[in-house]
Order: sequence, then C-alpha cells, then structure tokens
Amino acid sequence: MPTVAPPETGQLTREQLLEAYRMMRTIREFEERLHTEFATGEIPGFVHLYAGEEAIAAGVCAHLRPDDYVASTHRGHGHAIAKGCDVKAMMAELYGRDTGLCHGKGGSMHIADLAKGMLGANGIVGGGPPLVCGVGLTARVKQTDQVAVSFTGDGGSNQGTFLESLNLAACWNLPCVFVIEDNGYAESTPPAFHQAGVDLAKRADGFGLPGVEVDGFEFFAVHEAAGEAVRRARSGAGASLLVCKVMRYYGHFEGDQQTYRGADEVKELRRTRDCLEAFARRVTEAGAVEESDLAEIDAAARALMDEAVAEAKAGPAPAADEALTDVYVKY
Amino acid sequence: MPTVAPPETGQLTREQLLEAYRMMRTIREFEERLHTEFATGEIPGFVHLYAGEEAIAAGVCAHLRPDDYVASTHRGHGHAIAKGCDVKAMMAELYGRDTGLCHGKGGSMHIADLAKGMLGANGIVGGGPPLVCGVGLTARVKQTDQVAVSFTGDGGSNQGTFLESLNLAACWNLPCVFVIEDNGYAESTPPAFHQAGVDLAKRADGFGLPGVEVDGFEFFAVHEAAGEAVRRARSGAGASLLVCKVMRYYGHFEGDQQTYRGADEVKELRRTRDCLEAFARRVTEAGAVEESDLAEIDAAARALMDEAVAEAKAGPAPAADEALTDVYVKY
Amino acid sequence: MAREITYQTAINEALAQEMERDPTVVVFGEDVAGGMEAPGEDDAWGGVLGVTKGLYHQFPGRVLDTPISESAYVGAAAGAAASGLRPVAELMFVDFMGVCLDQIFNQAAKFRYMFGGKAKTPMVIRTMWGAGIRAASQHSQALYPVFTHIPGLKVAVPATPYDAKGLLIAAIRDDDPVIFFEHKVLYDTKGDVPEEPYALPFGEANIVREGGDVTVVALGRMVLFAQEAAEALEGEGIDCEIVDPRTTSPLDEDTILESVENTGRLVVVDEASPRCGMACDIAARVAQEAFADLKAPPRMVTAPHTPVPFSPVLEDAYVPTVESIAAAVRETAGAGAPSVA
Amino acid sequence: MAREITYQTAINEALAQEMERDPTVVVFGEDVAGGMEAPGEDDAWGGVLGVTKGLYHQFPGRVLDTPISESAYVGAAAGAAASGLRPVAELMFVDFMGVCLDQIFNQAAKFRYMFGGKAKTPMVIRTMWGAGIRAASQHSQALYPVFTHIPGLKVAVPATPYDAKGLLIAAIRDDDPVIFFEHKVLYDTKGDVPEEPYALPFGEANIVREGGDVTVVALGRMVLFAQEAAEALEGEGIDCEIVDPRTTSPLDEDTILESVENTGRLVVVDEASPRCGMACDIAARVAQEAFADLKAPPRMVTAPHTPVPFSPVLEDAYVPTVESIAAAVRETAGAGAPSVA
Ligand SMILES: Cc1ncc(C[n+]2csc(CCOP(=O)(O)OP(=O)(O)O)c2C)c(N)n1
Ligand SMILES: Cc1ncc(C[n+]2csc(CCOP(=O)(O)OP(=O)(O)O)c2C)c(N)n1
Ligand SMILES: [Mg+2]
Ligand SMILES: [Mg+2]
Repeated sequence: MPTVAPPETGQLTREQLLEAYRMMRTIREFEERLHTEFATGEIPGFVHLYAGEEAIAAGVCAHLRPDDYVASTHRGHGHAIAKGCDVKAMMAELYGRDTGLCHGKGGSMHIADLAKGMLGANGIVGGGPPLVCGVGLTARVKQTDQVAVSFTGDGGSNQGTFLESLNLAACWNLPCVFVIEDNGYAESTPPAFHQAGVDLAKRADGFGLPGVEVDGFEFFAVHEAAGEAVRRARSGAGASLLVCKVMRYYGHFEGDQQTYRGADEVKELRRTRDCLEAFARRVTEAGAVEESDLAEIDAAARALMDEAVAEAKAGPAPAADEALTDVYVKY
Repeated sequence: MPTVAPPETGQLTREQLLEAYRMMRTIREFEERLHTEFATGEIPGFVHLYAGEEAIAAGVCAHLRPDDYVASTHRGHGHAIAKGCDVKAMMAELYGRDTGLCHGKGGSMHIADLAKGMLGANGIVGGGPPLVCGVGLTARVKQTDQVAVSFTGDGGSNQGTFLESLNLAACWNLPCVFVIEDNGYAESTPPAFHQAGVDLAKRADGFGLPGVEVDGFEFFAVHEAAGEAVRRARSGAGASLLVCKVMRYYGHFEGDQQTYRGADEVKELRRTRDCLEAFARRVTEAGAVEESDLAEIDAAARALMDEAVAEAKAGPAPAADEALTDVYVKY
Repeated sequence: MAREITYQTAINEALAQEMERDPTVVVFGEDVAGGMEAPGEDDAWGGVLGVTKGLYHQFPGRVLDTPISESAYVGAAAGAAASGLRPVAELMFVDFMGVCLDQIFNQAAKFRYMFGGKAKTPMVIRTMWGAGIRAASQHSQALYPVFTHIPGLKVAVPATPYDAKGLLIAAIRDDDPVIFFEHKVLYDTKGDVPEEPYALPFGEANIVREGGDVTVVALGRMVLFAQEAAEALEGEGIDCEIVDPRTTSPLDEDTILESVENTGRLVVVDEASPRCGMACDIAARVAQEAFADLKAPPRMVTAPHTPVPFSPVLEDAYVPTVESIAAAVRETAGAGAPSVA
Repeated sequence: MAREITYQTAINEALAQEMERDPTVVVFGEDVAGGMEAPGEDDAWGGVLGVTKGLYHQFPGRVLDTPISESAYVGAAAGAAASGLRPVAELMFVDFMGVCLDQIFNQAAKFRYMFGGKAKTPMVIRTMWGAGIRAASQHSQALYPVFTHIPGLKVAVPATPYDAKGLLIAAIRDDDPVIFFEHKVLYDTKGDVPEEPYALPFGEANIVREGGDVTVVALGRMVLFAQEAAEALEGEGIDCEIVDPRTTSPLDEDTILESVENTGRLVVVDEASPRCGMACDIAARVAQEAFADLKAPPRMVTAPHTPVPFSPVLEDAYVPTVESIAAAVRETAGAGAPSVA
C-alpha cells in the first residue's frame, strides 16, 4: 500500500491521508459556509471561525480514539468536527434549532457531545485545561488508557487555569496533552504584546513537562508531534505541551473589522499558508493519492454543507418551555 | 571602615551588618516569643511562624526604601518587621487589641501598614503577586522609581494568580521582584509532590524573566541576589524571580503536630541551618563586628519582646461597635 | 448643555473627561486599547465593542491592553488603587468573574476593614452584563447580586445614558471599590446627556415615573421594560410608580419605602436569577420595614432558576418581558385590600 | 444502630462508607491525604483539621493531595465527573472560592444545560465555612448565598452530625454538582448517628422544634443558637417552631410556608451577610406566597454588612447571638395582630 515517504509524516496509509484531507476540508467548508451564512443575519450570537487552523485539529485528533476526550475553546468547530461530532447537528445548533447538537441551548460557544468525547467548546478562555486533568484522572483511576487533550489559544495560555493545569497534570502524572494554538492574536492583541514575545514551549519546563513547537499549517508536522505526545500520555509516561504556530483567516469573531491587522495580511496568508494546499501538493507529488480523489472530497464536503444548512434552516425551533429543562438531573 | 570582604556579600558597612543582624534577630525573637505565648492560649486565631526564614525577609528588604512596597503571605510577620512595621503594634494586633496595627480587625493573617509600604499579610495563597503588579504600575505611571516585591511560598507558586502575575509584570515591564520562599512544605505537602520536583527558577523562562535560586539560610546570598533584582527593577529593566531555598523551624501553624515531618528533621535543622549563627560566625570571623555588639542586639531584641507582650496584654480590646466601622470610606 | 448620545458614548465620554481631569486615572483590560503595538494600531479597537475607542491615543501610556489574566490585572487594579492611582479595569463580561473574584472580594473589598481603616482602594471595574444578544450561558448573566452580597464593594447598574455617565464619573471619584455594570443591550440606546462632567450620588434612587397604585422597582434593562408595561397599564387605569435604585450597594431603601407607603403595593423586576437576588433583597426589606403599608403581597418578577439559553426562542422566554411585568402588576393592583381612591 | 459521634467523624464516616461502596468515588484537595510521599506519611494529616484522616491508607490511589491550584483541581473534579468518576473535592475554606469559582459556576453548574441535557456532573465540593474561631476576614465567611444564586448547583448546609452524614452520602450519590458546607465550629459537636449508611433527601427541611407562636428558620450553626433562644423564650410563654431547611438549593419552601400558615410569624436567622442572602430569599418568598398568613412583619437576623473581624470582641459582635435572635422573636411575637390563642 503506497505511503508518504518523508519520515516526519509517519507511515500514513492512503485511507489515512484521504481521511486527513477530508477532515480538514470539511472543517474549512463548514467555516467558509458559516462566514457566508452569518452575513445573511440568520445565525444568532457570537461565531468564531477556525478557518486556516484546520491542520491542528485534524493532526491531533487523528491520534484519538472515540473514548478519548478533547476540551475545546470558543473557536471550537474544528475540534468538534475532528472529534467526530455530527456536522449537520452542529450546523443546526448554530442556527439555534431543536434539532441542534445541544437542542439550541448551547450554540457555537458551547457545542459539545460527550458521547463523542467532545467536552465542549468553551466561552471561558482557559476553561478547558482543568477539565482534561479530570478526564486524565478518570483514566488513571479506572486504569483505562484513555487520553485527554485540551486546546488553548496563545491568549488563553496566559490564563492561570491553563498554567495550573500543566502543574497538576505533571504532579498527578496524567495522560493529557495540552495544545496551544498560537494564531497570532488574542482578539485584537498580538502575542508580541500579551506574552512579551516568549517561547511558549518553554512554559512546559517550569512544570517538568516536555514542550515542543511545530508549524500549525503543516498537517504532517502537527501529526507527528501530536502522535508522540499522545503515545506518551497513553503509555502512562505523562503529559506534554504542544505549541502550534498558525494564523486565522477571519476576524476574531464574525463582524470583526480587523483594524488591528495589516492591510494585506490575510490575503497574503491565504496565498502562502494554506494547510489544505500544502497537504494536497505533498501527497499528490508523492503519488500517494490522485488529484481526483481530493476533488471528490471537496465536492462531497460542499454538498454536505448545502444539506447541513438547508436542514438547519428547515429545523424546528425549540419549544419556549424547553428553557426550563435540563438544569438538573433531578431537583 | 571595615567591611566584609567576600565579593558576594557586597560592600556592607558595619552599620548595615549590625542592622541586618538586628533585623533577623528581632524577627526570630518575635516568632519564638509568639510560639511560647500562643501555647498559653491567649493569642486567638491562626498563627504561622517565620522562624528559620529570617534571612530572606532581611536580605530582600535591606534593599527597599520606605516608599517601596511588599506584599506578603499568611506567614507574614518577618516581612512586616523587615519592612519597618512597629513591632509593638504588631504584637498588640496579634492579641486582638485596639492598640494593634489594624485595631484588632486583621490579626496575624492581615497585618498591614501601607504607610510603611507593607501591603499586608494575606490569607489567600497567591493573593499578593497581582497586587505588586499594581504597585509597579503606579510607579510606572507616576514615573517614580519605586519597586514592589511579593513573597510567595513554594505552594503558592502553583497558584494561577502567581503565574499570571509573572506574565503581566513581563508584558508591562513592571518594577517588580517575585520572591519564592521554598521552605520544603505547603502545609503538610512537600514540593516533591506538589511541584513534581521541578526547578522553580525555570518558571521565569516561560515568561521571559530572569530567575535565580539562592540559599535562603544565607543572608549574604539572598542580599546579593535581591540587590541585583531590585536594582534591575528600579532602573526600569523589569521584573525578576528569586527563589530562596529554606526550611521552617515550626509547624505550618501553631498547633500543627507535624506528623508529616521526619522525627529529628527540625532538631537537625536548627543545629545545622541557622541564618543567625551563620551570619554571626561570618561577620565576627571577618572581624567586621564584635560578638559583644551582637550580644547587645540579642538582649535588646529580648527586651523589646518583653515590652511588646506586656503592652499588648495590657492594651484595651476594641469597642464592640467598632465591628461596624471601616468598611467603606463613605457609604 | 444636553444632547442625545448613546449609553456607550456616555461611558466613553465619562472616561475621557475623568482621565482629562485626573492624571491618576488609568484604564486597562483586554483589548481596551485593542491592538496596541499591532499593525493597525492607529485604528485600534477600543474594547471588544468599541466602548473605550479613542482613549488609547488621547491618553498615551494610560490605556493598556492586558493579557488574558484577569486575576493578575484585576488584582493589579487593587494594588494600584492602594498605592496612588485610580484604575478603571475592564472585566469584559461579568460572567468572567470566576477567574478573578478573589482579588475583588477578598482583596480590594476587604483592605480597608482588615487594615483597621488605614487603606483606601479607589478602583472601578467596568463590566458587561445581561441577556439579549444570544451570547448564551457564559456571556449573558446578571450576577450583580453576588457583588451586592459582598461588604466593602459598591455596585452601580445604570439604565440610561444620563445615569451611565453620571454614575461612572462618581465611581471613578469614589474612594471605595466600585463594580460598574453596563448592560450590553443598552449600549445603543440614546438619551439626553449634558456635555460637561457631572457625578450622580450613589444610593439615590431615580423615580422614573410617578404613580399612585403600584410601586415597580426595576434595574438596568428592566427599567425600560417596566416603563413600557406602565404605559400599557395606564390604559387599564393602573398607575405605576417606577423606582430605579441605580446602585444596589448602597441601596436607597428610603425612596422605595416612601413609594410603598404611598402605593401599598410592590413589584420588583430583576433580570438576575431568582435565588438570593435583588428581587428577594428588596421584597424582603420592604416586607420587614413597611409591612403595615402593604395592601398586597410583594411580587418578584425575575429570570427563572436556569442558565441563560442560546436559541432566540429560549432566551426570549428566559428574560422577563413587558407582558410578564404587566401581568404581575395587574395581579398586585387587584390583590388584597382595595386601594384607597 | 446509633451512637454519639461528632460532626467531623460523621463526615469522615460518610466518605469512608461511600468510597467503600462505590469505587468511582475519589477524594482530593490540599492536604486531604496530608503528607503523601512525605517522611511522616504513615500518620498523614488527613486534611488541615483531620476530617479526612485515615482515608488515604484505606483507599490507596483514591485520596490525592493537590497543589495549591484550586482552579485546576476543582475543574478536574468537573472533568472527572463528566467522564465517569464521582469526585469529592475539598475547597479547604469556602473563602477561597474566588480563585476557582469559574470551574464551579460556569463549567460544572452549566454543563447539563448548555449541552442540551446530555451531560451529568456528579461531583461534590466539601468546604469549610463560618465565623467563630478568630480566623478573620478571609477564613470565616458564609458565602452559601452565592452558590444558592447559581442555577445548576445544589447546596447543603448541615447543622448536626446526623444531617452531615446523611446529606453528604446523598450528595455523593447525587448526579448533579453539590456544594457541601461544613461549619468549622460544629466539627466537635456530638449527636446520635446511625452506623449504617443512609441518605437524607435534598429539599426536605427538618422541623427541629415544633411550636405555634413564631416560625424561626435557621441554618447551620444558627440552628443551635435558635434552639437556645427557643428554650429561653419558652419561659416567657413564646413557643417557637424551628425549621432547618438543611439544603438551600433546592429549598423546601412548602415546610416553611406550612409552618408560617400555623404561626403567622416569621424570623429568619442567617449567619451570612445581609444583602442578597438567605434571610432575604426566605423572607421574600414567604411574604410573596404567604402574605395573608402573616400577622407581623417577617424579620431577618443576620450578620452586619461588614467583613468578619479578627478580634474576639469584634467577631462575637459580628455573629448573630442567642440574645439577638430571642429579641427578634420577642418583637415578632408581640407585633401586629394578636395570635389566636
Ligand atoms: C476568562 C475570559 N476572559 C476573556 C474572554 C474574552 N475573550 C474571548 S476569546 C478571547 C481571545 C482569545 O485569544 P486566544 O486564546 O489566542 O484564542 P483565539 O481567539 O486566538 O483562537 C478573549 C479575550 C473570555 N471569553 N474568557
Ligand atoms: C487560595 C488558598 N488556598 C489554600 C489556602 C490554605 N493554605 C494556607 S497556607 C497553605 C500552604 C502554603 O504553602 P506555601 O505557599 O509553601 O507557604 P508556607 O506556608 O510554606 O510558608 C495553604 C494550602 C489558602 N489560604 N488560600
Ligand atoms: Mg490567538
Ligand atoms: Mg512552603
């Protein structure tokens, strides 16, 4: 079976390569489509798009089992899709429908599916890392070999909850992986300001954890480093920090005028740094897959989004009195 | 004028040496006396003794001006004395008297005197570091060259507030010094457990700050490293982290049976690691001061504590309706 | 001279005028400059919704972006206040209080008391609250009852552009820590606001509407709902007196009690969740102090005991409505002993 | 079989029995083992006041010390609960809520709702509260009103060893997040407690004393004070009915309302500070629901709106006393319409 040679890509089968591409494309299509639909005013609330960062979610989650967990951020669509959440139910959730993944109660910032090991997007920056420590503890106590991964932004890596979690995971030797998605901004604030330009991977040292930095636009780079970290966690060797350098294609949230960004920054970015193009070039040149295979995936992803949006729009709104349910299991 | 030669001691004058010894002795006497008095049951509440750690407060505060600030911990008597708080008023506070430094409202865990730049002991582990960031900001905005120092324990260095403060101080380039007093335990828990045995000084790297570790029993070691950090802050070059390795002579608080400590640990400690003895040997051998000078200081400190305790006991209790005052400046 | 400006502009103006007047006033928080040292610095955000826009350039060195480290910078506000500045820190959404509450309620709020009256902590925390923009459970809460519960804090909850400017100026000049609640749905509402600086005293309620039948106490956005309800009820011959306390701590109990003395009937409208909230606080105080005046049970209209849902249908069902307020007033007006004509 | 044990022992026993019964129950917090991996490990602390003593050796690997990182380990409790354990995390003093509240009130409390009913978060946070040991402003607060305000949380405030054991067992078996308040002054109080495990239902008040003249609702340590006051008042011919809600969320409103229906008079005693506290919550609900039954104003006896002071004289003036409770009851019994004999 043909595999992509370069060592750092690991030995990925054709199926795995196609799946990786399908995953990144599905996330990209989901976000591009959301951007368009949001402009129509039909999507309520805050929406934070992941476009540009797909290689991270895809590269990390490729190593996870259904019974592993991820804790996400406010920019969570990519993580949810990569962890196996139903794309149509996600879209319906964003439209606030009863058919949504959370019956319209959560929306973009709280999209979750515990059955899929998706512990939720999170409206609180830094909300997720402590949660994965808990999942790690469950795995430790129940002696499963589950792994828990948290995603955090460059901005979120300054939240005490994130830093405390690195220490707790180290003290308790938990099977956790802490991924930092350093995408160049915390809202409008660049790391050069909010992190005094430090090497984020070094934050692991202070807690006795290994920390590495990779190019977050490069699926294979993320995939290999994440594989290492996940294997380490699963084998009981403990937690690690993985810093992925990347940039986002859209504003902080939909509606953001991005006055804090240079004029052509995004245009240039899309031209030179696109995880999908880089991946496609690489795997086709290596002869591992055909352009036609990828074109099929592209078409399928577009079709999926057409259906998802149509079904979401057609879906019923929740009944008003549903506002009063699901607060407690029993009260 | 004779000075102690070895380079790392800096050029301390005889007066400075005597003052350093007087400071450490005063703190030691205060704590030893408290230990005795607490046993009589006359001192209310929680009391955490600093005995054994005197060289840190004395070595750091020797570099501070009256208009500099320190933020302390639950183990705050040493910092308060070293920053110039009135010893008799402190003792009266511990007895809950109206004559106390805080009129009996604060007690040991909240002893403070802003007029002396003492921002308060703190009942919240990790409560102080954010406060010194604020003092640093005041100095920056008002363009004074004041310096702000926070003391935190090994346990406290795991609190998110402490870690966030390192980052904020770095981002804002604040004139702050963060001192960690690593005294071997957080209550009953040793760092080997709660910090996975890491090199604490390394925590500075992750935030782009310099971090050094020194022997906290050695006044001259602390004094030199602290001098460096304070100079750096005062000159506008930014914050630093100073880790002092030390041990406490008493339990976590008075009444602690210390079941978590080896049988002879403390006895051994007092025999081999005493900042006062080490200092005395060093300065007398160097001929910088006479034993008699030190004996005088010892006697004076004892006498001061006799007076302080007598006056505290004789002091009036606050009037009951004082419980309702000092909540707001105006309400 | 008064002119119509928005609640948001009124807040921006209050900040600018106080920073102009007093060089010790500094403003910081996430993105309050909004891209300082970023490529597009010249057109910096000025806060996630633009409330602090322009200040960064007007007051060099006194408007600072912060890392997402609320404990550190909110605590820094307390330390700065205790050492000579008058910081105005922004907690973007009050829902984020959980990552920094200690520095507010155990540090800033208690300094003066713990230190025997020897400290002064003149700081303001500006924060966004309230439901209505489909921001879901972690970006829509009220939470001022939590801060009202804490001795040592003052709490302002302005409902109009006029109150927003006057109360914010008062908060900045106040020597105690103030939590200043800005309802996100009110940012675009307009009202007459004098250009010159003015301070509105804390603890003085505003009688928004005079009336003799039922006293309606409301806060923030609920004041506007109460006004609409009152207009509707006027047609039915029910004459509401609407009292807006404006600050929940201190609370102007006297004005509320005087109004109830008149009307004998009370409805409290509170967007917060119902348990241990402001509706309870006011209803209980009135029941205790003005029992003899009450002709009917004091009524509480609040959000239900649930988180804030995302879907528009659900969120609209969550927030008290003009109808639910009107219904409660109607019932209260009709209940118990007849009103003396 | 019942025997006299302390409140502290009752809590320790509840933990041990539930850990024995259910291997998914884990206990962690600062020093709850108390020196694990330390030289004196064999005689480990078992919590700062020894409440968890012995568990570390009884249940290897299931009793864990934590770093002083409350956000991380309290959040870990939420994550563990959502993934299959029943964690019991200790927040040493509830005063420390400010460094970890987000994980409690925005994460654990809201998961089920935000996720459309698809999550279950069976976790317990044990925490010490209350004044009385001269621990000053940051180690003596009540704060259960803050947690009662938050939808999604359950709150237990046991007053006796019997209730402490039964409510803690119920809390551990409960599928929702529970904040369990242990009054530090009650740890040494004794009472009859069955040896076998038993669960007391949440939302069921305990009628501590039956009486016909005045309903006294009290929580935690105040229940004991109310009992003393009732005995004193008996001599004066005032017959108190004392109701202890035991849990503030859910709250057993019915039992309180039934009692007031009988007595027509209400005094609520709450050690918490007065604004937006439980006294307001209960007094307001009774005023709204049982207005017609009330013969006199509902009375609230609480701590003053100040932090907790250190000096014994001041702290004793801060906490409601048997005398202040008796005085309020006396006034309430005498006030308003005469009681029907
Ligand atoms: C505790 C908290 N503080 C602030 C916010 C507001 N906020 C939402 S996203 C964001 C920026 C996050 O930046 P980063 O972590 O880099 O993630 P990114 O948006 O770049 O993916 C901020 C400040 C929040 N939601 N929670
Ligand atoms: C936020 C918070 N968590 C826990 C505590 C309880 N506590 C008081 S002192 C202490 C241990 C502190 O250890 P360390 O920081 O090493 O200081 P040391 O006592 O050794 O000087 C703990 C856990 C507290 N006061 N505040
Ligand atoms: Mg970012
Ligand atoms: Mg220590």
